[in-house]
Amino acid sequence: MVEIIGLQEAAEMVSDGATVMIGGFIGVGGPNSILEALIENNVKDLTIISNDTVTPELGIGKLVVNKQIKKAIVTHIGTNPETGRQMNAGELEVELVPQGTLAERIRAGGAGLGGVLTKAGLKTPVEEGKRKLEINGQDYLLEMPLKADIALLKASKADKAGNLYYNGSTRNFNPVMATAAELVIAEVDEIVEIGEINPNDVMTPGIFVNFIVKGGR
Amino acid sequence: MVEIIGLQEAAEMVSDGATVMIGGFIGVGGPNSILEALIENNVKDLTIISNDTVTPELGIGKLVVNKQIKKAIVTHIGTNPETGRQMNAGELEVELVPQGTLAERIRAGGAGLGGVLTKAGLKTPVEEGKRKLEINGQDYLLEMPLKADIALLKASKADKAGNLYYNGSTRNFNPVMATAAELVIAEVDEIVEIGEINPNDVMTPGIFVNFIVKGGR
Amino acid sequence: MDKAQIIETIAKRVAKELNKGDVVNLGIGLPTFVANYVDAEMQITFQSENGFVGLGPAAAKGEENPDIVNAGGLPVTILPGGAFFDSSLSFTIIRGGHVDKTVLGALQVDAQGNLANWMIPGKMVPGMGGAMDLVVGAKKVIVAMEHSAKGKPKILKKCTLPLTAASEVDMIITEMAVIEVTPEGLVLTELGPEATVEDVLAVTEADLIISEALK
Amino acid sequence: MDKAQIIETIAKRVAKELNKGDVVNLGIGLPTFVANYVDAEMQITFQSENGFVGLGPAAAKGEENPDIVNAGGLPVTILPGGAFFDSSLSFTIIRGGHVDKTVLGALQVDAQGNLANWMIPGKMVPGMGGAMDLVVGAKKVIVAMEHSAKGKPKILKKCTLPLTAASEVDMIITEMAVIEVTPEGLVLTELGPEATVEDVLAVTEADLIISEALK
Repeated sequence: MVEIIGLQEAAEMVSDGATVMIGGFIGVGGPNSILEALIENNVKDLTIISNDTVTPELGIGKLVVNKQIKKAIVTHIGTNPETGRQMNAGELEVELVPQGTLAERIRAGGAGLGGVLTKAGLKTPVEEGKRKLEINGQDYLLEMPLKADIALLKASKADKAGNLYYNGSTRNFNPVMATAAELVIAEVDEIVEIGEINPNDVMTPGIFVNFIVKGGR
Repeated sequence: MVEIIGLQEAAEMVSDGATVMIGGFIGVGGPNSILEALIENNVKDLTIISNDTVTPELGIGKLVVNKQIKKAIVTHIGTNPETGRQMNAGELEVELVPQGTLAERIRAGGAGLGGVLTKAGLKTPVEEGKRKLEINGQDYLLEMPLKADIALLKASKADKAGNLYYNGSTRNFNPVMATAAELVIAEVDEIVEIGEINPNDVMTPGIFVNFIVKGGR
Repeated sequence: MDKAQIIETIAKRVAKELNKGDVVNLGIGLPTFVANYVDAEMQITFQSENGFVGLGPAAAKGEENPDIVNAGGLPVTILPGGAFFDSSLSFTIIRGGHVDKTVLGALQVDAQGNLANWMIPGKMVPGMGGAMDLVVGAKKVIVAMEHSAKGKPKILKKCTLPLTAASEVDMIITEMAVIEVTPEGLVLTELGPEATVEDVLAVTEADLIISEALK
Repeated sequence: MDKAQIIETIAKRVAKELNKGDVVNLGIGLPTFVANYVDAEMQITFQSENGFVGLGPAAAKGEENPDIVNAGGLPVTILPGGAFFDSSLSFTIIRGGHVDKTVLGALQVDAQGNLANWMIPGKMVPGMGGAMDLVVGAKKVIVAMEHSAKGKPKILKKCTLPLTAASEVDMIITEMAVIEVTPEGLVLTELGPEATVEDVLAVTEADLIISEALK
């Protein structure tokens, strides 16, 4: 039971202090129009879960520059110098996570799994404070599931049942994030009638999606 | 680098004693033509990993009737009375696994994860002999990854790069199995030119597939 | 009641438990009939664990598509707005709490909400299929079954058969009764069309708390 | 050698390590150039961790598709036979051992095959991106980098920077040398076009075993 709403309505669903998953990879496949509306709203103290903090001029990057983020759980901040500056100045907490581990932690949150057992990060700063398990003679890190209050996604196409379709490399973290948040809002380039996306080709089933917003591409 | 081969050639790649993942759900989405060829070959002592043992008249079910299976790791044997009979007679070892756990164990095998942490099976016979972990005050079973020597899959369509596309409910375990075996053979209804499957719509990328066989649908 | 009436009584009552927009998984057998008593404006989405949402009615004779079957392997249809996926996403939906209600049969269910429905040691071992994941993952677990097996209670103080899951059942719906599983024990909240409290107690081994409404 | 010659020398030599049909992930920066020296008949498939296989050349000016970018966010192309997927499948490919070779830069690499390439505490913390998964998961890990940083060795007895992974590097290729990581230590197996054994030793802190062929 998906509903089509406006950008401002979508932005208003994000409260101060919320934990927000945001799709995209350096902004590609990111809900950049909703993020613009969040900047206008000036919602504060967000914890974001995302691949990266983009560049200072776009999407998440602008939220960083505008000091709306309290904590960022990301794999990479190299494309946005302002994130590094705020981190070093103690203004922004950054938890760096290996990219595959981030995908699995979100997936575990959405799939009802108790955690992720991976070798990525062993004998590096990533393992600090974490449980290690020996399984069949090999060490694995136990990484915790991630969930969010809200997921802001970007899809190329949605049908009116909320089924999503992603073009090219815009898919990235969007499908796993759709499974792991209380409320899921998808910004889309195009809204089509039910039936225009073949049920075989649906990438995120509409049951995961609460709201659709026509974006600004 | 995928190669198109014949049914008999495919069957010959399965050796006595091999561990074989077999796609399908009560035979739907199962590589039933390759399995027919396996019956002709009369390869023995197989360990199969599959959702179920189908019916005595089809695919895996016929392998059971023909006593070619030593061990079955499956979620359900109710549709094939012969499996239950052989199990009770001590002729066939059956490891019953919850269906979601089976999918995750195969996925973990293919994704380089150390195991699966799930609540499914807690306080049931499924937990016997397994490690339990308390994570954030909740118990989880640690289930081990599964890998195989060979995966026999069924897809509706393959292009000549080995990219696979599944229609309807034939997808089931095929995509995860494609990631978890040393050698992957896909029986397909149709072989098309590269480009005829949109790269967005590929469900199993060709890098996972070694051989394609035109099946008998 | 004959068999058909029993099924109808149970399925109709289960249908009332579904809320608008729910995602629901119906087990094989009796639970399947629940779909017959859900009307379209409820916008219920049925999930089929072999890999889709939008499960529709059985396929009409001659119009079966061998690529579209339900979890029992029978030819069915997919409704507009439905979507197919693999087993991994199917159980992400199930285990991850994205199914609002799961309706299953039982061999035994007990006062702690324990469920046994997948094996009778030495006699019948069909396997659990997706049941263990469904019962652990769904937000609400409804057992839909005949109240007793030829007069032998199935609602017990304690299950004697190997469990499917512990303390996961929320509600039991039979042709004779609606019973809620609460921390205080089983509460009898409704009677079937032909049953009295005494009838129910006679074929129920577990202690029942009789709700105020029935007194 | 000027910068361009250094890059060409390293990239060409890395390309020789690739076998027909390999699935290869190239890191951002110098490793990207390896693709320029691989010809089509090698049937190499490049993997892009943001979500596809079949990574092709950079998009031509005016023909950029904003929906198709590489892991550096730059517009690229996808070759015929390629496929897009999500981050979850992308790292199933990477972590699960389905990438034959990964080629990455390094800040430091040491005699045990330890790699440091993601942070200089207090100075530069870009994050690890997909590097930790790639190094742990790929069948063969090739470090491709300039041999030294302004004369300061990068190939050390022991890394001093925080690690990306321990004991995962298999081979180091620089403009001066090809070095294999073995249980016995680092083995110098080849020299760059303008380098002598003495040149290499002068800018390498780790002990090097000189292979027979170079003696």
